[in-house]
Amino acid sequence: MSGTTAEPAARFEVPPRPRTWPRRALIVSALAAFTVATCLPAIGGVEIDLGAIARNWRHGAANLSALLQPNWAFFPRTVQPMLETLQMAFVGAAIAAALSVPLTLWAARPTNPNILTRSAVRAVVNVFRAVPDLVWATILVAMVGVGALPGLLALVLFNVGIVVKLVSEAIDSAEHPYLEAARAGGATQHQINRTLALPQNLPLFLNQWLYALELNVRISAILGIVGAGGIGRLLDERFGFFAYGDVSVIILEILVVVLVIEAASNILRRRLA
Amino acid sequence: GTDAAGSADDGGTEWPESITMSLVPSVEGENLAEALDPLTTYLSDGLGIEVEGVVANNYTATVEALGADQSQVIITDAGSLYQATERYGAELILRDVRFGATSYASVAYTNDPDTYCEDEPVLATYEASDIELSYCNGIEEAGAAATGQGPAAAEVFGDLAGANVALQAATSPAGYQYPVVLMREAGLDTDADITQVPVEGNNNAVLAVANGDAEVGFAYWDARTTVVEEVPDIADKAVAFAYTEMIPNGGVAVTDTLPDDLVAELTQLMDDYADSSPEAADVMFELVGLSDWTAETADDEIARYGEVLEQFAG
Amino acid sequence: MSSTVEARTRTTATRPGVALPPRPSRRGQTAATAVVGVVLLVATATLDVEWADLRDLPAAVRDYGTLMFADPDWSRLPRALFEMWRSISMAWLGAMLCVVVSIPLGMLAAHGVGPAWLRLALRGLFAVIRAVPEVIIALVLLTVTGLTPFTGALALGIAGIGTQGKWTYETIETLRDGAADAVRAAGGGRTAVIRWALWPAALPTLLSFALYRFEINIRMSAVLGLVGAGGIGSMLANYTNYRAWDTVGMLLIVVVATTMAVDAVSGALRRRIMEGT
Amino acid sequence: MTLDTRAEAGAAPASAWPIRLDGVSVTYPNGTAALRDVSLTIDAGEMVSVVGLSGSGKSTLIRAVNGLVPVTSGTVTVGPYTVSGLSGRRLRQVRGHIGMIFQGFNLATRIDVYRNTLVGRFAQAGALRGLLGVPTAHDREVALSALHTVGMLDKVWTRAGSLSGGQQQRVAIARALSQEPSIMLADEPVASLDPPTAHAVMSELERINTERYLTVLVNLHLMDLARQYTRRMIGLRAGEVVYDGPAAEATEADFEQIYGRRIRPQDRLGDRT
Amino acid sequence: MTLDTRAEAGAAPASAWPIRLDGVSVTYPNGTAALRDVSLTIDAGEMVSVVGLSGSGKSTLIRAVNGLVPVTSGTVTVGPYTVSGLSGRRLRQVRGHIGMIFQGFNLATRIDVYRNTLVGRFAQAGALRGLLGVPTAHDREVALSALHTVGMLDKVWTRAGSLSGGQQQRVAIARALSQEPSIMLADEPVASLDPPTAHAVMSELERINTERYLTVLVNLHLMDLARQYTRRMIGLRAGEVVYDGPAAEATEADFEQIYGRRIRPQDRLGDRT
Ligand SMILES: Nc1ncnc2c1ncn2[C@@H]1O[C@H](COP(=O)(O)OP(=O)(O)OP(=O)(O)O)[C@@H](O)[C@H]1O
Ligand SMILES: Nc1ncnc2c1ncn2[C@@H]1O[C@H](COP(=O)(O)OP(=O)(O)OP(=O)(O)O)[C@@H](O)[C@H]1O
Ligand SMILES: [Mg+2]
Ligand SMILES: [Mg+2]
Repeated sequence: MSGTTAEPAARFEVPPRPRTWPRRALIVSALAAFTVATCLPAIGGVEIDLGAIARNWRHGAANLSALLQPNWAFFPRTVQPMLETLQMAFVGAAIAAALSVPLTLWAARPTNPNILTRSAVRAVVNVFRAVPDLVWATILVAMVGVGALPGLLALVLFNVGIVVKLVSEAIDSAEHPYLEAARAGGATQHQINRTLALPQNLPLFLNQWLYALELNVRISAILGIVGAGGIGRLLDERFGFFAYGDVSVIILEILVVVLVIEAASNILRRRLA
Repeated sequence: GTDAAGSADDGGTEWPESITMSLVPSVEGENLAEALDPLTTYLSDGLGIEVEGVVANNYTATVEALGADQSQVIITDAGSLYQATERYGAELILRDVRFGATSYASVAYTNDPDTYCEDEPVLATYEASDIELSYCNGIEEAGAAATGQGPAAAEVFGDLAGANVALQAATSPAGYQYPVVLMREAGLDTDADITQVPVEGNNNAVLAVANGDAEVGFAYWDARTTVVEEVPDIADKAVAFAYTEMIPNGGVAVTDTLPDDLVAELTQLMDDYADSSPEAADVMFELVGLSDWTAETADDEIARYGEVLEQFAG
Repeated sequence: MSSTVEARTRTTATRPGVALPPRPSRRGQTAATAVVGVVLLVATATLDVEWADLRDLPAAVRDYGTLMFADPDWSRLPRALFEMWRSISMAWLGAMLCVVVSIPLGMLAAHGVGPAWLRLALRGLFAVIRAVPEVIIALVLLTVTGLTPFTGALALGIAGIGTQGKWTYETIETLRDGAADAVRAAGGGRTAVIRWALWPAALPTLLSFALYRFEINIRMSAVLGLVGAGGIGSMLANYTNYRAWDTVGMLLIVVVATTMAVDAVSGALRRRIMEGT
Repeated sequence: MTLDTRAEAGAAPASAWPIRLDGVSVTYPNGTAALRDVSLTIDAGEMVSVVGLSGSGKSTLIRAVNGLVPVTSGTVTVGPYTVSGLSGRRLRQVRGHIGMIFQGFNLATRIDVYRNTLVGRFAQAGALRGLLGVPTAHDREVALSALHTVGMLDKVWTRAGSLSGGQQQRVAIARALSQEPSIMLADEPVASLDPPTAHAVMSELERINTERYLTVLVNLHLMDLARQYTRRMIGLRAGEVVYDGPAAEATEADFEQIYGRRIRPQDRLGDRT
Repeated sequence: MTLDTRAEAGAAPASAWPIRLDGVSVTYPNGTAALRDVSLTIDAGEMVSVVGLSGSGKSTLIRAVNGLVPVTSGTVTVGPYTVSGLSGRRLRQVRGHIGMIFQGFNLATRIDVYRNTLVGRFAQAGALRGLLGVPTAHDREVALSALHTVGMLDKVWTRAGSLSGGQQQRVAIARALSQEPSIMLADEPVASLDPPTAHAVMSELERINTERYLTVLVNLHLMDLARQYTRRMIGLRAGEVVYDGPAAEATEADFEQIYGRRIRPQDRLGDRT
């Protein structure tokens, strides 16, 4: 290359731009077509009716205001169920956290290059995740009876499914130059995962472990179905009696739990970042 | 009548173009959306306006939908009928008839007949499904068709002190409210004198008894039939030993925004529905396990149930 | 070649291990771990779990597996497929609503992107949405838009914003991205940092989260059942309650197949983006 | 490799800014004191090099100038602005006038070279244009011209992630050039480059310094380059300025000051050639 | 900076391996041909430098030697192994004997320097130890000794992410040294280092080459360093070997071959000093 003097941009010999837009256009139009199809009531889709919002938003506002009047007298009755729920949630999330580590590392491509075992783990986790919570709860009650055990099993099953899915895909999406270095040093995948991949990706895990804990408090209605009681069952009951003031108290309590977990998650993330 | 949009406002003289009817299955039923179609078609034809049917699975939601005029007709249980009339001035137009009655008993089951039965359990046939089930304390006659008439042997409830008792959600009349009322009447403190095993749903109450998680459980009549596939020897594992007082069946209520003549015509049509065709009779049975609707609404039954309800809602 | 440097005098140790600086104290960390451990032990011990019941599990799994899958009832497949499509429709619209709202908001809620007051406000909003049970959101909505699939889609969309927003800012904060520094150094504002550094780096993860939202929505039964919008989740719930195990088996097969398909599409799309086509 | 191509394509002549540091100290959150009470004045239009041992605080110094690293105490002034007190829109404005080449390149690896370069323009563009990534004809000119300068025109559609180390460094340089700044900060801009390319880049910096009258502050670990291309050299050691004077006149003693030991023949890389 | 500490603490003297490339071509998935029909033999115990323009294929060459980049055609042989056909346990074994210093350092940023260095010991760990991830006393010795060599002992508990560029490079070097390899591959190991440290590192490479009789293949972009520390120099241009001969004897013509243009006075970094 030799130096040239200033000329219009056309003088730069820019290689032709690769044609990616046809494929992109194809993908975008496929998505658009799919979206349109989901909006066609004729084939079972959703009929979007924005007018109803304009007409009836007052109903919603009235309902919301009922929910915004907590009946504090109800608070004492929530303490015991809340503690039960927290206990179950914590133990369930902890067991799930322990199980999720190997499963996640097996399900992510950088930490498990073997496509066979990787697909197998992913498939199993997908199947477990695909079964809705209510079905799990019902089946578990039928299998091991009611009580804390089915509750715990249900929570662990959901949590593992979520953590493995989200963390393994986050690991897939990131770049991991240190893995290459360890591989070049002749390390086994297990060594790499244990000493490098796990600590390096710990923030990803922590995010989802704490989310699982939060989720366990929020979905404690499931614990009601399997006979483990808890705040979710109480909430359903108050809701069934139209006691919105009581429901409001429970929601505020859950909000406190959510905020505390959120704060913990922020602190941990800051420390590990 | 056919015209008029926004008719809901004008005090019930002009007919709306369409109405929405929401239904909460009062038994754990199959997918009901399909079964609802013949009924709505029948009503649309009869009324000359569009009737849409929606199966919702939440009592509170259907009542609130009625209150917000998002649905004009609800087919639901006694508790929701009470709430709809109390909260939103809904009008009760029909009551469910199941096996010839507008009420049913909650059944007490046990896996320990030695303790809770004074006599040997006997087998009687549950007519709806032709399955033989066990009963004791003389609440049914051996070999006969079970009647499910309560109250019966209710005095045994005093014996429950110290037992593990499976109770459903506090909103459930058969699984919680009526049994608790009886236990309280028998002098038990249901928070202290028994160990509550919380369960959700009638099937799970029966299963909890069958697999030993609880000694006693309560469910509607007769929930044992639904778990026969999983527990073929359910008759041995769960014996019915008492019936509570009769609990009112649900029914049909309409909003106060509908014109009176429309309500009258709708009531008539629904009352006649079960007899309108063999298919309709089938639908009624499959739909909500009903044999019929009756226009004798017996509002006092609902009102009395409302009193029971208030004991627990506080 | 004696190209050594006299700075060696810095350490007199013959064996380097001796000159090792003391490891920084981790007392705080150890204490925190110990506290969590003890709480966990106590919580587990006081939990009334009959671990022995686990022994029955294998046999029970086999029994129920047989009930469901030995001879699935395919007679209701058409109905199942219809409900599945309805679920997919509501789930898709709900996921779109959720993602379109939560990604920009979530990005603004990330540390170092939005101003502190906005960050706090948005995180508060996400927390509130997460704390309110989905059924309550659905209940409020149904008084506005009725017992319709539209309400279902709206409820799914709004209820998901809390979680999706949280995932978004967590993803952004976990990125250690020099590219953001570079855009900032060039005088780029919030929008530029997001658009030219964070967005490209986070896109595959965000996409995977978005498709996961779609997947969750497909199965969500509580919300949709409540507003009478049906869908595969409600159908599954009904048949499970009715204990029609052979039909449940068929429905599960349908749901699992759909989940797998969504997962496969998600994987393919993410790979595309990561490889830059 | 082209050396003498002008990046002037339509560029408005920028005016240089002085840089002033007054008693600047920087301590990182983990307690490392990276700069200790550094005071410096760099006149508008000067080209100054910073040398020092690895870890002596060179990168920190550069980052403090454009506010990427907050100073613990002291003030940093560039042109008319006091960077250390600024934030928000004002800080962005100042930064728009300061081009920076990072030691670690800091490219968006999944984006192509073209748009990575344009980031230097988009950062300052209007909100919508910046968001959509539509360059004006002028932006295009400037970016392509900058790429041409570093000899990367032929890779313009390649994703930054699949470039070699040196190629990435060149794109990072092009990005800074395309900003058309008043001050150029360069953190070891030639570390990963072969000699011809290194000289091309240094000459380019020299050229914009003189022709476009730009202040240039460049970290170098090769003293020879420092002497060859800059008149003034600043020596850092453990966060303190231990030398500040003409680059060509640094004595043995100065060398010892900076590097902590006496100079040896081979320390001037290339002297044995 | 200490250089002369021996990494010998109990180390079994490694024996050098030869490297052979036979008609090796590498084409990346995006179509870039990075190596074209390269044939080379490097004898056991030789110390060879590779020079070339940025993007000429130096990194690719080094990566092909330990199989990190799969060759498109041709064979790569190191010592008794044909790397290009290996996978799994065998490949790991070979890699355990090949130390590699990466251009981009490839450290696990959230992990401390100590454990980043121990990664070099993984290949030596027995099955059980590898499973548990516990280093032996000997592993510890070797790793710390390597850190001492590069002068990073005082940062041993710092997270790699908060090190300066040069410090990261030194940790990456320590990691490779602690492998006690038979072949050392180094991809621009001194790019981010100041002259004293650069010389320290090059001397260390030279020392292990002679004392521990190790084959060393090092990419350098400074020809001076190449001439000073290696006897043989390989020049790459656009993926082809255009020079292979004594480092000290490369002529002007050779220079032109490698860099595509005639040598200029300032190309020998430091000549203008
Ligand atoms: N992962 C990759 N995918 C696609 N192309 C690549 C990849 N890595 C390198 N290349 C291309 O292959 C060619 C050789 O790259 P290589 O990294 O071997 O160069 P190098 O000689 O090490 O250059 P430098 O001195 O700049 O590090 C370059 O054109 C580069 O763009
Ligand atoms: N983000 C950080 N957090 C904590 N300490 C840091 C951080 N960045 C740098 N340091 C420390 O601050 C000191 C100065 O670092 P700096 O990056 O300024 O050095 P440098 O002169 O650029 O070195 P090099 O030539 O190796 O790049 C070093 O001791 C380094 O370990
Ligand atoms: Mg630096
Ligand atoms: Mg390279």
